[in-house]
Amino acid sequence: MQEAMIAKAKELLANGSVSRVIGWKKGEFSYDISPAVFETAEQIDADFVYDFFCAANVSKYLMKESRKEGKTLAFLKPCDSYSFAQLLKEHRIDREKVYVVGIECYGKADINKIREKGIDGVLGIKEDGTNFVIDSLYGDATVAKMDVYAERCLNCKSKKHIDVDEMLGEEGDVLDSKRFDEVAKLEAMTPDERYEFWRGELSRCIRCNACRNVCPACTCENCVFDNPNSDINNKAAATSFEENMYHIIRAFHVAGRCTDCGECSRVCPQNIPIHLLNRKFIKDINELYGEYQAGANPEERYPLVNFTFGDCEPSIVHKRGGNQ
Amino acid sequence: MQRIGVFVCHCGTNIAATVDVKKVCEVLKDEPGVVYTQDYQYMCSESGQNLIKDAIKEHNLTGVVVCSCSPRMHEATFRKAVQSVGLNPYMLEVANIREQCSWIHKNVEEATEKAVILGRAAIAKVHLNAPLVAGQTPVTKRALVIGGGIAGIQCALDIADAGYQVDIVEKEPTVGGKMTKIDKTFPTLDCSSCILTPKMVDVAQNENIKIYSYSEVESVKGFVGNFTVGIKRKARYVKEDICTGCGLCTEKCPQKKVPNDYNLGLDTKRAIYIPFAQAVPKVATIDPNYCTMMKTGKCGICSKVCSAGAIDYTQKDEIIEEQYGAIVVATGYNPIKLDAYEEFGYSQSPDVVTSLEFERLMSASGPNGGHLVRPSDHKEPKTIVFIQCVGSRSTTECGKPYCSKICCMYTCKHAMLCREKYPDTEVYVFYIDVRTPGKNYDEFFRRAVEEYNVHYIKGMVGKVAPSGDKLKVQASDLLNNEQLHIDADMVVLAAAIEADKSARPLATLLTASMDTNDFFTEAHAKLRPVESPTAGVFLAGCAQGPKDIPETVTQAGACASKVIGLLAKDHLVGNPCVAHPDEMMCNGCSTCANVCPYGAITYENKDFSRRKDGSMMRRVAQVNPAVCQGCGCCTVACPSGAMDLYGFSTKQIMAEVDAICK
Amino acid sequence: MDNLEIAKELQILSGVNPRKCMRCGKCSGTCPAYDQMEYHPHQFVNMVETGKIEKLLASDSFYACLSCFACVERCPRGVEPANIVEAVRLWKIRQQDQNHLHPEQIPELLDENLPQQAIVSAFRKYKK
Amino acid sequence: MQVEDKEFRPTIVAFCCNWCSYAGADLSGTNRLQYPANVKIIRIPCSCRLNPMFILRAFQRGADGVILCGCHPGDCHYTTGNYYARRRMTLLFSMLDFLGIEKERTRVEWVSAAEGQKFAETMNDFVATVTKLGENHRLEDLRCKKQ
Repeated sequence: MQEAMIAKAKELLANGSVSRVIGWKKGEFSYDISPAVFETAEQIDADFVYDFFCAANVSKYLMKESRKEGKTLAFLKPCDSYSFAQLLKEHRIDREKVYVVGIECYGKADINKIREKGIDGVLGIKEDGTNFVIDSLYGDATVAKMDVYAERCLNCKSKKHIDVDEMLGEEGDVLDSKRFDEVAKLEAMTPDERYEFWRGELSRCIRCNACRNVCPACTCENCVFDNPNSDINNKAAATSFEENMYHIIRAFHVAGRCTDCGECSRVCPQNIPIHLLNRKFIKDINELYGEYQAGANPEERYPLVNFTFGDCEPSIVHKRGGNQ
Repeated sequence: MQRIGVFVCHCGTNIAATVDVKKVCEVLKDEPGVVYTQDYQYMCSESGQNLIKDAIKEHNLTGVVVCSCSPRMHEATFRKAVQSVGLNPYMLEVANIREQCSWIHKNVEEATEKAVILGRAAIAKVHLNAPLVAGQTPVTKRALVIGGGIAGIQCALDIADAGYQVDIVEKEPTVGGKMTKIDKTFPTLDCSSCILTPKMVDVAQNENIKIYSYSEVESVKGFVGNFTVGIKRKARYVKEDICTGCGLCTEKCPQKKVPNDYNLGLDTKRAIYIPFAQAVPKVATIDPNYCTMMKTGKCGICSKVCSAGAIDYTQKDEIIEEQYGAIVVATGYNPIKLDAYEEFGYSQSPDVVTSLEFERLMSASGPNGGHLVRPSDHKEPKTIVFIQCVGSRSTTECGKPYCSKICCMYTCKHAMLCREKYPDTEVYVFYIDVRTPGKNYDEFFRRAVEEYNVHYIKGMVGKVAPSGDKLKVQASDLLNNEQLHIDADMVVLAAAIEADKSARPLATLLTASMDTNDFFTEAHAKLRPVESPTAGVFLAGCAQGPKDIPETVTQAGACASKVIGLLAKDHLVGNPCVAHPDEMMCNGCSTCANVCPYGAITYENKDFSRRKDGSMMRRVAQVNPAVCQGCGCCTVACPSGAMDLYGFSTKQIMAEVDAICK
Repeated sequence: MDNLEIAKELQILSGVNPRKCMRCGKCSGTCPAYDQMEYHPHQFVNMVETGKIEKLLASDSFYACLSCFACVERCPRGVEPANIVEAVRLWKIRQQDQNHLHPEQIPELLDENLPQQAIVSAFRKYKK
Repeated sequence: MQVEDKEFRPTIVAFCCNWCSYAGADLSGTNRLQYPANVKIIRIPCSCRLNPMFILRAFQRGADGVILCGCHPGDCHYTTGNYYARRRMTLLFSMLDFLGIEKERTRVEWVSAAEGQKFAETMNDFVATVTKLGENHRLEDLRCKKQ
């Protein structure tokens, strides 16, 4: 797959239809992949990489890239394309300035899970049927894909691409995934248990803002938490309240726009399951206002800027809330 | 730093009784920014306002807080006062320490503490007030009257008199409303059509008035002074401008079995009909549900007979967009459905009728040419029983909790006319209370009892059971404490009246508020009875509550004067509390445009060449202050807080929350 | 217990607020047992409201009530005169401190010519 | 300077929409319908003006209950304001409940300008509910605690 992408990139760069290519390159370690912009074939040959660690969602970078002159080539996985479509709906990306090539995706590995398996010093990862062969400093180790897949790939919601110019590999379709089970499990707890759970999780938050900076839905020019006269601006959370408030407000701002791409939990250095908060909103929206997948349909209004006369009353939460 | 003056009102004893105003003044004196505090008996009085004006000049105050009654009551008064001495009217805040504090708490210490907190919140808000200047919007000098009854007609005539153009939208084929169905009117017993038809003719001939009959309001957009109204002209299948109203088609139409709603279904009419002789506009209308040509396409006699060639089966509903500056709601009333009252046997016997049906039976243009007969066997009734308050003054769900106001008078009229035309019939009226409060009303009632010997019996009828050709009426006579059994030939029910069914959807279109009985709510029950809280919408007649013809005409006149007052202005002072985007922070994501109910937000690509990473053009929101009504929906939809609202900015509300919870 | 306290007690027992009555007399108008009663339904409501209790307890007019509930059905103000009659009857029985009739005792007390209406009425009462 | 005598008196912030529920509150005042003094009303142009930030700010500053009153859906002076508010509040309350915060601390009530009685009843009922719940510890900010 990587070779096909490199060939495609060089071809489009050569015939001048794109001025730059956005892809991934290796960081310090082989599992540390970060998005990168390549302008020449040499750069692509040198650094371009696509393997089972390339989980990063590049659609947010396109906001900046699409403002430069000339077109930008982007390789989008299915979940990336939903974020791309949502950004298009919010007029954040100029569609003509981007040439999108959809790439099929069979799930990405989660380095934390690999480490939990006791494999260290990872150098590379290759696919072997239903297993991964990981070569590390201490020799090769094979491990079942299902054990090290990232959580969002285990519950992959769709293999379908939205609004792509070209496809590499065939197009998949929407899958019904069990991504809300975790949320349902939490909902079944009593409020006290839930409070303890979330206090435990959110108290570890160091407000590095990685989740906000990576999130394709969090694209404000000047975020409300950085804006001094927004009255809720703060850097490090001084009290438990500010920890809760940051996550509630961030989740509320992306409610109805979050495509559940899972990037926030992937980048969180403290491994806080932030995606559960977004999924809680998505689950509520699906249950109360009808199935909705952000980015799926470019014309449809997202739930928080839409309404029907028959919407339920807020008191439904009092009746329906987790058991006492 | 602001120089703020705090003025605490006693409101006589309304506030001073449970709030220690002196203490409030004292405590608020050392709030940051407060340089002057004063309490006074009646802050809203002339001398009270002068106190404020002098204090502003003397201490050159930049902000004023008045702790008094509800801002809905005197905010405008105080704003005018401070404006007269040069202080921007929006640098004033009112703390509601009467309706929301002194009147609802008994414990003085608690109420005083709360008054201080509310005062502190207002001070916190004033600190962040900005001097605002209201924009201006042009006024379309045309009025729309919805409903062509006596209320709509009178209002339209008065407005047209002042030289303004008026359109009347009436959902029936003719204007006139319920009055066309009434025979005589109380208390003077002059004939209803004699006083109504001349007015209908005036409306038709007045060049300032345009009548859209057989039409309904489809959509309303815009705001006071600039309404855009979509009027749906229902297909009449007759060309209005060509039809001369000769009525030939209505005689030749083979379909005879159409229930005649002009006579409330007591007799029948043809599929093509003119409601009654004096109809305005005098134009035929085809009822598509009964016309065989419409249903099966196999008739067409009326088009053959029509010499003017006015029949057009292919006519479709059409929607016309019109501009108006003011809208008058005159949708009128209807008697309630009586099927739920099985104790009166309304659905068991045709001889149990409602008062409006009785009016048709008595009327010369009625089903029987004015000769009162029983609908069942067309015999003259010898004993008639009138039952008052059927459905009125009832807290059950099929009844109405209010008194319908006009039934006592029209029942008295019916009884009197009955006794006068048919002296040998016995007339009984069962009542709870006879309510005849108008001018010459009680004299009219006493004449019915004394001269025409109508038997008024205090007590309700318990049961009406049809047996044989008689109606067995069982009632209690409270004054003699006995139970009466009367065999009546006819029973007339004074049914409660309710708002017309078209009122509720219209209220949603106009965003006018309604009470639980579907009557339009007036802006103020005593001081602004003919205006709706929604600016530019006025109320006339039974749309606002049950009332009789004199009161309806009075309200219609009042409505007309309010409309003329509005249309006389060339432009209206807008609402300065509108939304405004901060272009540096705007993402251009159009979330706000999605939620704006008035479409006040548009987008532009603006050049931000100062941006460091070289991007020149950015898409930013623009708010049109003339269209924006200041609801604030966009400020919450905007994630980055770029959109803010003058008068209720995010910082101000945050400051109020802080002051309250401190 | 003076009259007003009994009246208050009766109101609690019957769950009826007699002040809701607007004295229209419809309950008396529709009452089939009107003639057998010395005090009529609209009077019960008023007497309980104003506390004329001994006159009510003295007369046996409220035993004439067939509990057909027509007055409850047709009262425009939702006052339930029949429930007041019930309350007065229960109050009277409790005055004579007779214990209540248990459902098991009913079968042997029945005799054929007892009208069906009375049996149904008894069951309506004991459901209280 | 909330005087803290022995039994707990909650602080309640009520956001009332200017056209309906503020008028309803005034009407309950005109009818002298009593409700506890610890309810303080903030006037906002429409229920759709209520930003979740304001609710969290109130809890942070020490409020124990926040209630939003607006026009009945369909009666909103701005036509659609309360429909958006209804969705926002439903989702926000569900999230607060998800985080384990007592769901009786927040509430929405539609009160028209003619429903003074309903306004007073709602306030009495809400204060009773919040008093039963006790002080707000789950969303409190220790720095703003009253000593």
